[in-house]
Amino acid sequence: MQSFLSYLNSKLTPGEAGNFAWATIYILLIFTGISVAVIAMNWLERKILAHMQVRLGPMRVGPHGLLQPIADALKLLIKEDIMPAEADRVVFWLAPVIVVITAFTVFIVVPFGPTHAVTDMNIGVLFMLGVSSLGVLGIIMAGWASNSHYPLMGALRSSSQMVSYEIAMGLAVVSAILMTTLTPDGVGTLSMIKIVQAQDQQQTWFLFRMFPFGFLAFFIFAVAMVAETNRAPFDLPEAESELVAGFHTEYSGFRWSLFFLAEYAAMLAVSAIAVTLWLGGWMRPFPHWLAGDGWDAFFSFFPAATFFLLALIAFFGTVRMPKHPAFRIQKAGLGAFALVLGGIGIVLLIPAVKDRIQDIYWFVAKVSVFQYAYIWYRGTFPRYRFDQLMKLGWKVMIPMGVAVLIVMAAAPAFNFVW
Amino acid sequence: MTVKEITRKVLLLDLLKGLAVTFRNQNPKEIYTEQYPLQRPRVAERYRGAPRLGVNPDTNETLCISCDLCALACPEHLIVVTSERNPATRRKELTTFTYDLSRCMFCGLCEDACPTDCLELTQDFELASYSREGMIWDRQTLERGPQPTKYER
Amino acid sequence: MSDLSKAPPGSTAHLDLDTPESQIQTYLHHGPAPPQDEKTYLDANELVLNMGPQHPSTHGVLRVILRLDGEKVLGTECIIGYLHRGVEKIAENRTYTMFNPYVDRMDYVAAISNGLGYCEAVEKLLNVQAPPRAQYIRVILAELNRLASHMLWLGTHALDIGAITPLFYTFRDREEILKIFEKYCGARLTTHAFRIGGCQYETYDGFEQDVIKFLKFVRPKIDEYEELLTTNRIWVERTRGVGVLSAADAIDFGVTGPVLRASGVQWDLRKAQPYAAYAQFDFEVPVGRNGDTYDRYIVRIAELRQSLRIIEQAVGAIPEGPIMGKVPKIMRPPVGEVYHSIEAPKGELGYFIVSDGSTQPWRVRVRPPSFVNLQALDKMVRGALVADVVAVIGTIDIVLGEVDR
Amino acid sequence: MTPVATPFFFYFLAAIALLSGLAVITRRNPVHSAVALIMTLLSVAGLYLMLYAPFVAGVQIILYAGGIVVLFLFVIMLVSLEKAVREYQFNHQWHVAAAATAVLGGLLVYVYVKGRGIFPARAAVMPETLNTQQVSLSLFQDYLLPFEIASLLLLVAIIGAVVMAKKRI
Amino acid sequence: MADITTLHYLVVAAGLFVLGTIGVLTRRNVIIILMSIELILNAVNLNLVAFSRMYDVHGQVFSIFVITDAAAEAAVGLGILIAFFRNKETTNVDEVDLMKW
Amino acid sequence: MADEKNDRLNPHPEKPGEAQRTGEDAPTLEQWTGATSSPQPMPQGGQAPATASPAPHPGATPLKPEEKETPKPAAHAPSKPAGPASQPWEDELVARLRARFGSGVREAGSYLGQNYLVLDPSIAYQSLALIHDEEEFEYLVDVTAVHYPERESPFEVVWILYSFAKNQRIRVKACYTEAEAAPSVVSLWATANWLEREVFDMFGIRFDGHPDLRRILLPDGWQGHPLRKDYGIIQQDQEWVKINLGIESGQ
Repeated sequence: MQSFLSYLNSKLTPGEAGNFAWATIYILLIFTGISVAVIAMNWLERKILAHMQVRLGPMRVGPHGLLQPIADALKLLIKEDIMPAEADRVVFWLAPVIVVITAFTVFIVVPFGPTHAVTDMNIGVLFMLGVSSLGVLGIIMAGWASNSHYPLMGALRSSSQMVSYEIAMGLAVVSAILMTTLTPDGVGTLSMIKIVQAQDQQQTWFLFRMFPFGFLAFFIFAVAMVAETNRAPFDLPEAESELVAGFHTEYSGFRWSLFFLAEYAAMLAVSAIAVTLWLGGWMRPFPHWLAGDGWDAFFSFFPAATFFLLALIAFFGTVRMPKHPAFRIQKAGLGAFALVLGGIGIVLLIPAVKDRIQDIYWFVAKVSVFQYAYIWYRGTFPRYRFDQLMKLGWKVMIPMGVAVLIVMAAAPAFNFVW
Repeated sequence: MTVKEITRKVLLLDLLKGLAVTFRNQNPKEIYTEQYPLQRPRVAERYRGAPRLGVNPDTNETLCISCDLCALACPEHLIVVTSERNPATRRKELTTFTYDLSRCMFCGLCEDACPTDCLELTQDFELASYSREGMIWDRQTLERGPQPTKYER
Repeated sequence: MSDLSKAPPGSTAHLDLDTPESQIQTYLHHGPAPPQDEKTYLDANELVLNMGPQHPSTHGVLRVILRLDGEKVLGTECIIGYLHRGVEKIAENRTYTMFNPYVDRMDYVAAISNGLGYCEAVEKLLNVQAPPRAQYIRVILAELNRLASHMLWLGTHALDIGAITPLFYTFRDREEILKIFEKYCGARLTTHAFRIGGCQYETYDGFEQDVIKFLKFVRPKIDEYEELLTTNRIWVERTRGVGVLSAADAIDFGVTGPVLRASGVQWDLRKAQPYAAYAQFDFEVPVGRNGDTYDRYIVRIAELRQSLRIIEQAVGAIPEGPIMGKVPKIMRPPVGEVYHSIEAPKGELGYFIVSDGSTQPWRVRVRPPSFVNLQALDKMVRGALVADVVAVIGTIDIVLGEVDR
Repeated sequence: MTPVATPFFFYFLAAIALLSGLAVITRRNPVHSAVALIMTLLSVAGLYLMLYAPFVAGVQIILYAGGIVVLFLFVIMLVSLEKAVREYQFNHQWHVAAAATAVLGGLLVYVYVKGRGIFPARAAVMPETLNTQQVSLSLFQDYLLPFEIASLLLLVAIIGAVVMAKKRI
Repeated sequence: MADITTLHYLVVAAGLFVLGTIGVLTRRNVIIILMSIELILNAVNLNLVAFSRMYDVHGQVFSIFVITDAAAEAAVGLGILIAFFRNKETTNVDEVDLMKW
Repeated sequence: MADEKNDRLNPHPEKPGEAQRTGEDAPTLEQWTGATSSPQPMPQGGQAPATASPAPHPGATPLKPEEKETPKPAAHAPSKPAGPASQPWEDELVARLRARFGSGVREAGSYLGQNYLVLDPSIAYQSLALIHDEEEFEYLVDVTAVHYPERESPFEVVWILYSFAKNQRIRVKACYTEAEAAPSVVSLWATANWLEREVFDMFGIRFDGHPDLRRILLPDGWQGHPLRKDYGIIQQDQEWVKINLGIESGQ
């Protein structure tokens, strides 16, 4: 109990403080948080995509299909576990496990706030890049173990794609890390928390630092992260119109759901890296430009306002529902959901909660923007062809990354920084 | 390559244009989906759906004169009409009329052929059945419409 | 890549379970041989990929056996016939009138065009002609159907290339066309709208207004498709230079319709040998330059606009009069044979009908555009990548109901 | 940072490293060997972390597990394995191997017996927090020339690999 | 349990080294031989890092060089393997008895 | 089944109007199985009984349906409906072909404005090559066949050709016996490949020189050629059911 309370007052992450109890709690929180986020993403993706495509999306399970992801998860869990007869059993079993473990391990160093991370590693960014690059192993293994042509081709595509874009990604990340040396003391860092603190000290987001080079690095990362997570328009490894389902063609039920989970967790993870490196992590927008108590108070109402907005949308949803007796239950459910959202909003107005939730709120909000962009891309863009993808990676992204890196490295040496 | 093209390429305007289209279409007013069992589609007046044998509403007698033209017109030969001659009136009277809906392609040729407008394809489009036998409609079904078992909560 | 085709028989890695060994052998020996100068990266490892008949983007039940080197296509072999229903045999056992609904089932996304072709062929055989009003109605409906077919093509083609959203937009707009069909003749897909000698159905009240409303509705929508795709660099990269078919090759392979026109041959049966009332309308025949997938896309989009033009002209000028010509109820065309073809959305759709003077045709041959166009697939994808195969299958615009009949 | 080098973790990681190392050389299927190799590499990375060398651990994960093993798996997929798996897996050099094992084992025993005398149990403990900075300073100050040579070596290796793997250039 | 000393790490490294040596000497599959070499290099690295813990950071720097070389070696080795496999259709090292083919 | 069919065949003409509409000769529906197809006298290709009705050019005539009506058969007249006659087709192309092959060009006619040539089977390939190479008929629309079981050479292969330059369509026909093989025109038009395969599949006509003559629509193990007039669907179906399901077919 003592350690619990002492931690709350310390300005350290549980890992640094060596507080295992809190670290465990954080890990559990993050694990459940990510799982819930994946479930929410699932619903949101279907809904947003549907609305972009002038459809309604899931409507039947729960009001506006709110319970659809849970129903799907249940279905996947109780589905018969099928393993192809000619598959390599061990590797087939291991592949989704590896993918999921790597996808979740990354979140150990993600800083949701100055103290809200499991631990602050000295090599935080390196760790994230390294562990997330292990996910490709699982994909290759899945493709190979299925002993089928489509998964094998998906795995081959996936491996070369991910290895190629990792380079561009690494170059962009190094550019951002170089910007951390622009602080007065001139010492750079790889630690995720210290990177955000460096942005705080430099009174800007790295996105706007040394414009447009900071932005270019961010752009390269933003493209590479879509490619790394195998999402449209770079979803060649699972291109359903060519390779049926790519590396997870032969997977079904629970194993498939692990791939699904890992894909969305990886999307969240790379978005978290991007937010940390370029978008100021947990910092609220314009913390220095719009500084002052008044602005602080203004921005501190955002979390509650967001939930009130969501509640309002849900409420309008109930109003817009067709007047038909069959919609009664749905209407009630949606109304209840609106009430719950409003309740959360009210809770977020309590000063103690309001202050503590700020960091996490802004971080999550920024990550959500990326998630929306992911869905948006998927709804809009056609798929690249394999050689074009490689060309883009090697002939555009990597040279651009190198150029940005050179500028970033050379400009401070000549004291030419803006 | 003109300056305009270069700007378009560098600033990704072509991609942004597409993104704008999908963003615009998120407006809930654009949604086209019908929630079918709850929102009934309105089929057209001329819709060719389930067949029906018309009866005289006053006398409840069939309008069918068992001329067999529908059976002749049907490309799938799925209509079977039997009749017997009433010795009293010396007219043919319909005994059975079988319509195999599972083979029907709703071309409407039987409807066209019917001289008394007795056989017609109605606007009823829900033809699912729990068995193959349920797709073979007899005279009773054709006159009264299908009477499916209702499974309700 | 592991050479799974050499796996022992009985393993799932084997080419395909339902292919007789002989067929694979025949294919491997007699099938298209790889060009000599294209040596493989790993000589010993040629991958035989069996695409379809159950595959998301073979548009039905087409089966393509691909010989691959990595992702590069060395040769293809189409296995078709999974949807073969023997339409031509059925025709020999039906009267001329009774066969009419069956033609709708061939190219089921362009049923009206099929029916139009068949009716006109039989009319020619009977030496009658439909009255002008019927001709105009036919033109309007056929052009609407061309719009519907092209829209369906655009949606599925974009889906093949990875853009999922255009599919829903095109289906939404196609739905409006189908609603007009439904109101006109009571069916949406396999319409059976025309009869030999004219039209069975008089236009319903508000037909013209519906069509004009639709024209107004659809114009901005076509612009929207173009905004999504035409200049999108991914789309352009995916389609430009893919599946190139030169004009000479196109003629040699007998491809017709937009595929031929994209190769630069300005040939449209509506202009070259006008049928129905097409001679009275002013429209252009768009042609492409390079004969690649992008040009085919552009040509079809342009055709959408030209169809709108035709409909606009036709709907304002539907003449009064009967809709049914005087044809006998029991049709016995004189002994003889006739070939009549129309410009279906997919290309030249021809009917070769031989009459022996009885009520049933002696022989009906359908010249399906999809079947002939599909033959050029091998030519178009050789040396391309797997992703291009999907794009090219999409761009040929096949309907397996018509390929297999 | 408080010490995380609890003996349990050490033995755990060491056992995984050795057992999967054994699996690497005994598995019939190269893919299984590669999977075992990943396990070895990751546990060795864990050992590096316990030795307060996080940067090396990170490099180990990124380069070894994320790069080299992927390359291995890629090549395994390129070459046909059916025949290789069915063949006899070991050659006839058991005696050489036995000799080598004996010599090395002897060395091991000798080191273990002499061990405590030769090596101090715990010598100068480095400051842990700035490990990455130290490594980088050392790399770019003391070892700048070797670093450049290593980069050149990598370039040559890339070119060589491309030349050999491609049939014609 | 006693404190973990450098010696413990050396024993693990020696074990890995022995396993690698046995693998190189006895296996016939080129891929596995290359993997065994990686094992040996890992053993060396472990030693280097363990010693660097006692003295200076130079050991770690050196181990990074070793990792670089391992990457180069794997790339070249696998390149040779592909060239070999293309000609002989085998990955058996016993068949590599020609300098030129 | 048979009673039913007879019943269908004899609609009872209750009302006089009815009788007139259906006429006496209702469709002979027993033909729909194909197996029991009654042989019908089939005149040689295109030689229709001559009648007075002239053959108008479709497309060229104005759209006047009433005038363009074919003479309808009288209600009770059993005679065949009269059709337009086939007319001789004189053209430079025909002249050149005749000059080259003489009597090998058996007939050059025009029926309903559609030109056709009937060739001697022996010169079919040379003529087609000539038409392709020198007459600019570079587009092979279709290759198909018609089966006339009564004829001496029962398989009439039809090549439908089109010339972009002349905007002209011609049909070239040649008759073959069961034993003879038609010439393959794949070397002239690439499109003939699948079309000839389909003809082979459906009629069993072999094509000499075809690179890959296999079945195309039907599976490789299929028995018979379905578009022949003597092909029995019912028998085939019963056999299939017996072999594959082990029961008697219900057909």
